[in-house]
Amino acid sequence: MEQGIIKKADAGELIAVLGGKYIVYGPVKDDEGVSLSKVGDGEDITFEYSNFNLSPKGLFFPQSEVIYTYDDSVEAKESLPEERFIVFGIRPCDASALLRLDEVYKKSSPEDPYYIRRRENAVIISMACKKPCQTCFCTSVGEGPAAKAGADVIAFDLDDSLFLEACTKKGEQLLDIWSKLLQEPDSAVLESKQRQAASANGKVYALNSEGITQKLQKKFESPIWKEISQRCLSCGACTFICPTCHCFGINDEPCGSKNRRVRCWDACMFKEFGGEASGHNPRGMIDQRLRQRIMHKFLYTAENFGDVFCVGCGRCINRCPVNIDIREIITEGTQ
Amino acid sequence: MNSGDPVNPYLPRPVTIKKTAIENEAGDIKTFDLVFCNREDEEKFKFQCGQFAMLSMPGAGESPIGIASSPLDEGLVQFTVKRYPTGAVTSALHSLEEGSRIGLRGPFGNSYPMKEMEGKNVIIVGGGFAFTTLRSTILYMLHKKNRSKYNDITVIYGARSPGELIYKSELAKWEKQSGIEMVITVDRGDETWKGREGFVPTVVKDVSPSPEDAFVLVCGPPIMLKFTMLPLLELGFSPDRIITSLERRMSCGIGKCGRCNVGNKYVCKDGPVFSFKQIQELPEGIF
Amino acid sequence: MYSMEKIAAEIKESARDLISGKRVDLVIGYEKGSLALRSRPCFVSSVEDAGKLVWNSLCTNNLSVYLPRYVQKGPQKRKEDVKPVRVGIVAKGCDVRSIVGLVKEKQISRENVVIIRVPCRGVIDRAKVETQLKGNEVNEYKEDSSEILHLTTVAGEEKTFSKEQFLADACLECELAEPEDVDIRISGTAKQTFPNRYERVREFEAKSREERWQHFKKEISKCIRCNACRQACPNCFCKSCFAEQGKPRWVGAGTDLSNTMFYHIGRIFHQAGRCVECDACVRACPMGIDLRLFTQKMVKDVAEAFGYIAGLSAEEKPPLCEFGDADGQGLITTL
Amino acid sequence: MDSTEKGSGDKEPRVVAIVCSWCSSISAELAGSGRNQYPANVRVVRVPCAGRVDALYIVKALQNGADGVLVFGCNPGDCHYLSGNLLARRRFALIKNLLEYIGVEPERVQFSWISGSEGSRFAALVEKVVEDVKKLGPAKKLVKADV
Repeated sequence: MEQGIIKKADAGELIAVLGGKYIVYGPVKDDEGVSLSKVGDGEDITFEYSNFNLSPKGLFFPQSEVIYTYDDSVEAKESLPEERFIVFGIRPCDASALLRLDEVYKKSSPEDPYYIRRRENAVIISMACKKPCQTCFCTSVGEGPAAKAGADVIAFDLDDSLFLEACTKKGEQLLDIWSKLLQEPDSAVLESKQRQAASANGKVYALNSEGITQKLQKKFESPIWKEISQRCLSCGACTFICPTCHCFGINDEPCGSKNRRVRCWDACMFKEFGGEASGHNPRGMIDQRLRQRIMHKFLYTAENFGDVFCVGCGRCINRCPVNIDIREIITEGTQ
Repeated sequence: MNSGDPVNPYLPRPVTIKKTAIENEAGDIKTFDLVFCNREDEEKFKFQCGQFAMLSMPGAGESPIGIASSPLDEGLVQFTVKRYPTGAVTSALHSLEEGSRIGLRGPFGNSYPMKEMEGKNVIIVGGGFAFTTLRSTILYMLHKKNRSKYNDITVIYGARSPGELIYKSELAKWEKQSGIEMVITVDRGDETWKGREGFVPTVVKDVSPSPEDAFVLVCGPPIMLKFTMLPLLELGFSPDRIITSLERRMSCGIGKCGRCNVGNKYVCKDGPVFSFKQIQELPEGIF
Repeated sequence: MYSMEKIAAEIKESARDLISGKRVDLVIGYEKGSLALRSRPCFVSSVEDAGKLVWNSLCTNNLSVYLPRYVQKGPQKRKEDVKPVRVGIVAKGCDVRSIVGLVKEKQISRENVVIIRVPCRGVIDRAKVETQLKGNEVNEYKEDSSEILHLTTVAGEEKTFSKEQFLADACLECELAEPEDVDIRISGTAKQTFPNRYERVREFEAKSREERWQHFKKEISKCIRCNACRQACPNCFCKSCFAEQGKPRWVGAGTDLSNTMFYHIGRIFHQAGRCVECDACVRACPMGIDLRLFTQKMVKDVAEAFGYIAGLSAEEKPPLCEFGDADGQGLITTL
Repeated sequence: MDSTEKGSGDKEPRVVAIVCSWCSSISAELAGSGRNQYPANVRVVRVPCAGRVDALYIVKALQNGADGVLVFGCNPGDCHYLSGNLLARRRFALIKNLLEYIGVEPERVQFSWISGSEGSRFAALVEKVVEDVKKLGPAKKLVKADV
C-alpha cells in the first residue's frame, strides 16, 4: 500500500494492530514537554510538539552501549541489538540525518554491526512540519519541512486526520499491515497536504549557504574561529543534541571479574577528545575545536560523502549556553 | 551485518604475551612478543610494514600501537610500547607478566610504499621510540627474500640519550652488516658514549643522503618531523617521496569514531602513512 | 524607576573609558543575542565595539567563567594567545562573588580585573517564558522601566507580563550579600533580598527518603553527560577534572546511571564553599535538570554548619581548609 | 531492572573500612592479634591519614558494591598530621548530609575516632556498622549494574 488516511483519534489502533511485534517510539507527553519515548499500553501519542529536545540518533547510536563483554581470557561476547522497532513522528530533518549516519556507519567499509542491526530493524515514520520553529533552517541545507529523505513513511498532520505516504519498500510493507485501518485519500486530502507542505516551506528561515563547502576550504586560517570561540565554553551540548554528530569513544568498564566494553558518545568540543597519553593534543585550543566541528559538518563530510552533516534542525542554536548560532557561522563562512 | 561477513570489527582476538623485553634504561619502553591463542585468528592477521593494531587490556581499554615486527616473521607479532604515567592502557600492559592474555584487533591503516620503493635507495629517519614501524620495515627489507629488491639502505636513528636507544642488539647487528649504513645519534651522550651527538635534523643535514632514486621514511615526535622536513627538502627530496607516519588518538581504527581526522582524512584509515605532499595539502598538519 | 537604557549607556561609557584610557585590553559584557530571548557574552577590545554592549533582563551568563582564560598561561598556549591580561568585566552581584572566588583560589589576579558592577534586579528564565507561551515563540522582546515585559510572538501577537513572573529561581532566592570590592559601580538600585531562601531545599529535606531518591534519580536520568554544567561554572576551573581522569578512572564512561550519579555527586560536592548560586549550570543544561536543588543543599549546609558564604571575601579561608570544634555534631559513630 | 537499584543479592553485607596508617590501622591490627572477633566481611583499606580520604572514595565504594563504608580517624588532637582528622570531619559531614539528601541511607556511611590502643573497640565499631547495614539489607542505590 502506498498511501492512506486515518482519523487521528484512531491512531492508537495502528499500534494495537502491530501486536507487539514492534516496539513503537513516538511523541509522548511528560513533565518536561514532549519527548520521543517508548509508547506503552494505554499511552497516547501527541501531535502537539515542534521537535524533540534530543534527536532520535540515540535509537540507532545510543549514548552508551555495551558492545561486548569479556574477561581476562579475552573471549569477547558481543551483544548485538535484536529488537524491531518503529520510530513514529520524528521530523523530516532528523529522518534525513539518519542518511548521514548511514554514510559513516553503513556505507563506509567496514560496516558498523551495531548500527546496521538497528537500522535494519527499524521503520521510520517521519511527521511533516506544519509550523517550523524560529531556529529551523532546513531548507538552507537541502532539506525541507515535508522532505521524504530518510523516512520509510512520511505522515502529514491534517487537523483531525493523519495522512500516511510510503517512501520506501519497507514503508509500503508497513502500510500493508495497516491497510485495513487506512482509507484511500481523496483529492481534497492530497491538495490540503500539498498546501500544508508549501506553506511550511515558506515559513522556514532562509539563509545564504550557497557554496559553503567550497568557501570553507579557504577559511581554515580565518580569524572567525577565534572570534566565535571567545564565547564558546567547550561543552558538548551542541554535539550531543545534534542529529548528525557521530563521534564516539570506546572504553572499558570493569564490573566484578568481567569487563564491559562500552561505546559512548564523545565530542570534538571536549578538550580531552584528541589528547594523547603522551600529552600531545592536536586540538588543545577552543578555536581549533570549534573549527573542527564546523569543518567536519560542512567541509570534510561534504568532501568524503557529498553531503553536509547539518540538517537545519536548529537544536544547537536553541541549546547553546552562550548563544553560538550556527546560522551566523554559515553566513560568515560564505562571505 | 552481512550474513556472509561475520566479522565484527570491534572484537579483539585473544593473544598471549610470550615474551617481554625492556628496551631502554628508564624501563618505560617494552617490547611484547604476542602469539595468537586461536589459529584462525593468526591466519587472518596479515599485515604490512607501517600498519598498526589496537591492543586491548581487559579493564583498561584499547590503544593503537604500531606493529614492530616484520610481516615475514611467522608465529608472532611484536609491539614496542611506551608507558605513560597517565595512560591507563600502557600502564596496565607494562604491569603484565609473560603468559598473560590480552586482546588484539587489526591490522589497521595503510602501509609504507614497499612496492614503490623497490629498486630504489631507502633512507630511514627515526627518532625516539617512534622507531617501531621503521624497525619492521628494516627487518622486512633486510630479509633474504627481499634484500635484492631494494638498493642502498641508510638508517639515521636518534634518541635523547644512549640509554633511550631501543632495539640495541639489532642496531649493533645492522652496524656490522653490509648494504645498510647506520647513523646513530643521541641528543646528549654520556661518559661511555663514543658515537655521534646531535639532533636528528642536524644529522640528516650532515649525512646529506642523495635524493636520487630514493625514498625517505621519517618517523618521530612532531617536533622532530617538523625540523627534519626542511633539510630533506633542501637536499632535493620531492615531497611525494618523503613518507611519514602520523599519530593521533583513536578509538575505533576503522574510520568511524571521528577522533583521528586531519582535514577530511582519517589517520586510522587513510593513514597513518602519508607522504609529505599529502600532508602539505591537509588543512591541519602534523606540526 | 530602573532604566535599562541608562544602565546600558553607563556600561558602554565605562567600557570606552577603560579601553581608551588603556586601563584594560578587553571588556567582557553582553550583546544582543541571535534570538529574541537571548543576550550573549560579548568581547570588546575597541572603543567602537563598545557600542555593541547591552543591558537587560536577558543578560544571564556569568561572565567570570572566561576570566581564567585571560590571566592564565598554560603550557598549551600558543605565542599569539598570550592575550591581553587586563580585563574589564560586567558583573551582576552573583558574578562579582564568583570573581572573588576565583581570586581566592588564585585562578586570576585581582589587579588584572576591572569589575564593572551593574545593579541587578534579576534575570529572566527563558524556560519559564516558553512554558507560559506554550510553544508560541517570541520574536521581539521589550522591557519598560516599570519592569513590564512586552513580548511579540512569531504570530504577531503582543503580550505583556510582569518581569517578576519569569524571574530565574536563582534570582528569586538571591542573597544579595556581595563584596564591596568593585571598581566601577553603575548607578541604579538592585532588587531587594527575597525571604524564601532555601525554601525548596527544606521542602525536599522534609520528603521521605524514597521520594528524595526517586526525584534525584529522575533528574539525573535526564543527563546526557555533555558537561555543560561544569563548563559554564566559574568554579569548575580545574585543569583536569575528576570526571575525565583515566588513572584512576573515577567516572565510568558508560551511561550506567550510577556513573552519571557519581559525576553529579562529585560536581555538587566540589561546589562546597564555592557555589554562589548564579545558576550558570542550570541555564547551561540542555536537558533542564534541576541542578539547583542539589547544589543549593551544599550552599545551605556550608552556611549553616560552618557559617560560610562563598564569594564575599578573598581573604577568608575556604571552609574545607578549616575546621571548628563544633563541626559534625552527631556525625561520629560511637558505641 | 533499574541499574542503580541492583543490589548484591542476599550475600553477607560488604563493608569497607578506611583506616589511617596510624591510630586506626594499629587498632585494626590489635583487634586481629588480640583475637577480638570482628566480621570477616570487612575490607580494610589503609590510607596515610583520614584527611586523605576524598568524599569520592566513599561514593566510589558504594558504587562498586559496598553496602557500607566506615572511615576511621585518630581522636581529635591525636592526628599525626595535626589536623587531618578534623579537616576530614568537615568533609564527611557534608558528603554524609548530601548522600542522605539524595536518599541514601545515612547508616551506610559512618565515621568514627579511634586510638591506637583500642583493638576491641575497633572490632566493636566494625561489628556495629555491619549490624546497621545488615538491618538495611543490601545497598541498592548508587550501585553499578552487573555485567
